[in-house]
Amino acid sequence: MADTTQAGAPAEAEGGADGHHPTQQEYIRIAVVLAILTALEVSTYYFEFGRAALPLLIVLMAIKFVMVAGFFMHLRFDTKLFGRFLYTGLAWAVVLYTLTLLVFVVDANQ
Amino acid sequence: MTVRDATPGRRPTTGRRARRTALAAALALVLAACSGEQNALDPAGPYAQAPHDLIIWVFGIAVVVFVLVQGLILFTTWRFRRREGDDAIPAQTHGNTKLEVLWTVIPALILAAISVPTVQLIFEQMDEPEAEYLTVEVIGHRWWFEYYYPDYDIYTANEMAIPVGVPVRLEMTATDLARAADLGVIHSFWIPRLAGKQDLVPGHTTYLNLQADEPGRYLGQCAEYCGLSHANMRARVVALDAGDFEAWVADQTTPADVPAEGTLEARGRELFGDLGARQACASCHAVWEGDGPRGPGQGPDLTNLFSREEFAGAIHDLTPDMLRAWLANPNELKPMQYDVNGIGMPNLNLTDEELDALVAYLMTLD
Amino acid sequence: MAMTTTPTTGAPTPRFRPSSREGILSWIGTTDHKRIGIMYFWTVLVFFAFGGTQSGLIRAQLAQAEQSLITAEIYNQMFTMHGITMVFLVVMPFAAAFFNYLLPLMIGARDVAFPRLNAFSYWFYLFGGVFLYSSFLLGGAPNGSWVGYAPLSANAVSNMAFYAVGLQILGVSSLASAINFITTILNMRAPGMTFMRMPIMVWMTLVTSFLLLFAVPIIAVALFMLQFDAVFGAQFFQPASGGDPLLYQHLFWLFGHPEVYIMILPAMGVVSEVMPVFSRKPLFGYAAMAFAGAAIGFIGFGVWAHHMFTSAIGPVPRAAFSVATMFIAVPTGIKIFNWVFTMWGGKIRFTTAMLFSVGFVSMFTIGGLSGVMHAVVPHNAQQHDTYFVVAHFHYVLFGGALFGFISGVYYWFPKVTGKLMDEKLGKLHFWTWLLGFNLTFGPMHLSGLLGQPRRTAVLPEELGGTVELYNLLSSLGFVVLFGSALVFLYNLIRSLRRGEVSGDDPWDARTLEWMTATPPKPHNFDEIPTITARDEFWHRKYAEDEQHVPVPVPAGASVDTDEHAGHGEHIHMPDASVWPFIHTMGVLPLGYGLVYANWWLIGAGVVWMVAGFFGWIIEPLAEGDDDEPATALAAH
Amino acid sequence: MSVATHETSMGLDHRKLAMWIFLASEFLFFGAFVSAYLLYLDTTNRGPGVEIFDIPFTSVSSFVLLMSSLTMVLAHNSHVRGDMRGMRLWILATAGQGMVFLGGQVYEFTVFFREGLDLTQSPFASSFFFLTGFHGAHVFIGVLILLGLYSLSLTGKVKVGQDVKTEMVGLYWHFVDIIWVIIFTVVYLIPELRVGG
Repeated sequence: MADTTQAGAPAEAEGGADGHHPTQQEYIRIAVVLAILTALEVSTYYFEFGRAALPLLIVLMAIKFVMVAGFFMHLRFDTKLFGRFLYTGLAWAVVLYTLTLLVFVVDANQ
Repeated sequence: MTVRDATPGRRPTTGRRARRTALAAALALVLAACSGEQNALDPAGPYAQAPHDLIIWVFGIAVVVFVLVQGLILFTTWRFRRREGDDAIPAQTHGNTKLEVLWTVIPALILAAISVPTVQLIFEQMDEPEAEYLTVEVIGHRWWFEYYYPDYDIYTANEMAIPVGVPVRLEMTATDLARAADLGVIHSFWIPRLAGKQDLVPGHTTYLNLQADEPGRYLGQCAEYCGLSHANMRARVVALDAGDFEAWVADQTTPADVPAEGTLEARGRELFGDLGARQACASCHAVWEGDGPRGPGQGPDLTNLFSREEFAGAIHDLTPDMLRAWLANPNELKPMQYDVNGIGMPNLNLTDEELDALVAYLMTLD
Repeated sequence: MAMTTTPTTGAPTPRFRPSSREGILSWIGTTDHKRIGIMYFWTVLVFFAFGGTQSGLIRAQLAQAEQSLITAEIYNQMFTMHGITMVFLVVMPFAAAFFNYLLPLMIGARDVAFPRLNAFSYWFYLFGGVFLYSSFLLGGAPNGSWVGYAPLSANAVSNMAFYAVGLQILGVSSLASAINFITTILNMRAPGMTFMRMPIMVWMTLVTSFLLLFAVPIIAVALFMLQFDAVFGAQFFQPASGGDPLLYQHLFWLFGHPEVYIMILPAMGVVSEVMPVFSRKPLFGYAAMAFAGAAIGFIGFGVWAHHMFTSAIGPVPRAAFSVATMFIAVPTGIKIFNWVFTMWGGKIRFTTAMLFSVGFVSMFTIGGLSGVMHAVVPHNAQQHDTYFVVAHFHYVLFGGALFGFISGVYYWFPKVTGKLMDEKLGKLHFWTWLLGFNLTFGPMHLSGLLGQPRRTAVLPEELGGTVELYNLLSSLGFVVLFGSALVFLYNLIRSLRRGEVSGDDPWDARTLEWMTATPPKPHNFDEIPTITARDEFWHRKYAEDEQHVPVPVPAGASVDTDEHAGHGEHIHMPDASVWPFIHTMGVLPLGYGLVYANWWLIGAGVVWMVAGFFGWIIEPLAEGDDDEPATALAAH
Repeated sequence: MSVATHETSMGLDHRKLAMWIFLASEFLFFGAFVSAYLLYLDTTNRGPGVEIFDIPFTSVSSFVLLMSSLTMVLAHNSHVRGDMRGMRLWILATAGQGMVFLGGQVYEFTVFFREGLDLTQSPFASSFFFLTGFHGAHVFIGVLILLGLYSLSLTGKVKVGQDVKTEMVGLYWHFVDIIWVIIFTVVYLIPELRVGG
């Protein structure tokens, strides 16, 4: 955790960063990109991607996740601490539940 | 109420035990000398002995650490107590990196040393025994253990007979789902002197190895809370010499006799199969008379009932009087939930005449 | 404890707000973290009496073999409620009582970040407890043990729906507190209070809150599943349709193991405050203490399956979790040695508070050592679910957590009330408590290894006379503990009524909370202090001379307590609000609706809570405010 | 922007900080549901399995939810610029899309019920309904909050310059959206690969 104190605070204050927020047009452009990515995802249902399908879906999911979090939730413009919370929570969940499911998998293979 | 097997005396000293440290011997003296037959500190077979030896060693380390730390606490509090009228302010030390590294590294090394044999033994204990072994299937019911010997097609309950000196591998699960009238829950099979416990989980098969070095009656009980009568779910392992075990198998694989017509026993057999409007005994309890294949019932198999010493989850001695009391009102001898959700034995409101006949018949099943 | 009766002058209050600072309404509407902390404390004492009574019945039943003082059904309800009560209604909220009272004082803040959410947490806790206990009047209390393993608990016949819903309510309370405290610690430290200057108690609050933050949602899911299995026929843990009881165990212990540290870390924080003060030395190895606490929290998440060593898991996970478990002993050991070396070279004053802290270190060590023995998996199979385990976790939670908290009560009682607790009675309390505790739980190590399983309604005669003797000793120990608890209660009430007046700083303490008035005013500090050092207060009282020997600073030179009275009038504090209380009451119909599958009750509860929440958000935090909480809390 | 910034030790608004902390814990909540779902993927108890999903239909409702994030951020953007009319309009649009998504979910559940998939059918069914249902509950709460925000802005409780309030609602709403991004892939599309292949 950051040892941030009074001294370092104003630089990260949201008021200062406000000017960098995207404009309406930029938000719409981001949404269009998200729409295209979603279309790509759905296409795996209609077309045969073979072995590439699974990694493709996961990558697309990750990109969408990061875009919504980064732009719509302003993570890119806000203090890094917020992003740390979000990704710590996510990583913690992924690690714990992967371990849990691994216990089931390991035992099933015995 | 339960009368224990009256031979708790001293067991012969094996070579392994002789090699125990003085510390372990002292501990054993305190604990084992006055032990019962369900004593985890008095192992009677290799699958209980190995963990025991390991824990004695770990316990020794724990005792040393205990003495050092508590000694340090006592010494510090005595040495640095404030004396009357002493208002001086002690040196304001904030820490000492060397010391702190020391008490990080040393415990870590000790723990690493403990973890190596621990991990080895985990795999050894869970692997199939190397020698030829006997398989027994264990099924946990509320609230009794059922045993099935696939090699011999034997069903029995509460008391498991095993041959001395032969590894036994238990294949365990909770209530067979096909007859899930008692809504299978988790149990745990535990005979402390022969092996540690292992849970019986519905939908899973778990395994436990055990072996008895000496003939005897080894006590245990369900160790995973399983509802109302969890305390009354006992288990016994009866270890028999090779010859005795063969005789036991022969006895268990012989069909039950059919009593002669007109006797009280025959009347009992009739009632066993048909109680009119009331639920018949036979709807839950199997008595195999050699007709067709054997199969399990909802309740314990009664073909060789009187070959067992205890009944009702092995909490009561199996005597005609106890059996009669049980049939008259099972809930009084063991709390069950037949009226709530059909678990356990119902009160069939038997008349004195019916009780006499049923007890007489059941006594023929040995 | 005593009420603070300093009136705050302010704008006239509207009808809905309780304006008085006395009477029941003032407590229902309070948003003052100190008063909420006091409410937590008294509620904890009540539930402790309940949980203690249950353990008394358990010990009475097991005092002799084959007894049937109470039926098996009642016994099963007793040990289940004892566990639930002590874990969720006593130890956890006991920690919350300390956090609430002390956190803002220790970091130099006027209140927590969200005062009304804080009240909400308390009311959720209280109603959760009331809800759980109402089950006694509604057909029977939960009877499936505090772990509530499925499928036993996922059965419509069990009383475990109350367990599932009740714990869910308590979980909401904990989660709200956790968010509140983390925000407070990150955001509301006084100027100069860097992370490495925070008292260890604050560190432990932070770590505990993070543990709650990540653990509570997991059990929430497990409980929802259990609840829907039991009441609405879901199939999560029903083996007949392929459901896996192990999933419940994993989810429960993914929460349950961090929960162990949620209970012990706050007590470690208390001890880390008490020991330096009565040794007149700073805490030894501050940084190691802080990071060991964080490490315990972190590793504590990775060892959950060690509660399942005898369950249906294979050798690989058993080995992995065994090794992980062993290494959690390393940071714990660091803490123990650091405490001892805090005393080393000091001038130890054996007040009751100090005695309980030393008792904590000593007893907790025993619990830690038996914990290492559990990690030896092959023998864990002998110890698991026996009285050996019961002994182990009572040495951790009673010998650990409760000793620590009681130490904290003796230590901070003068801060809260302005009066000292009686030391003679306190010492009587300590020595009887220590004796009773060891007499109760010490023999359980032995009876467990001799074959006595836990959660059994009868003590079988076949276990032998030695086991019977140990059980009798345990039951006698309970009697001693009971008497000792009465001494404590008497001491509390007597000291409250006519205890010796303590003054602002009776212990020559080191941290910020002792720098302000005793008892503190509603706004805590007339002026928020600027922090220049760890142990700020100590450094204001003592300076080092040329030989680095600490010498007292002349009185009044820098001690800032009450000189600026009257300064506080323009300090803007949040007003009282009854909305958290009103909002929270809706959880009762909702809860009963979920237990009885009654959609009308569920609907009523939801509407009630939504309406209450609406009332909450449209009411300004303080009158005349534009509901910007930070503005309201600002000094000017 | 907010007066709060100068008063706190990290220069952050309490409410935003608290919201992010809360969202971090929500991952553990949804993660448990996802794990149960993955564990029980094949445990259908002779009832319907993943082949029952209507991917085109769910794609449309997923798309609606994704676009509601756009209108949400536009609402915040309007609020920042002091355009309260625009803010209200976009808030209503967001709530409307949320309701469309919920309507889609109700329809989907109804169809599944008719085809024999209900909560009590199998562990698979239970975990599917739990995961998507609890997400739906989050959307429902989000819609309530949006409507609350709308009405409060009408009564003047939410004013120009208090765009932190809209931002807070937005954070929650976007979070619910990114959870659906995960659910849509992990629950619907990936298992469907096996059916197709």
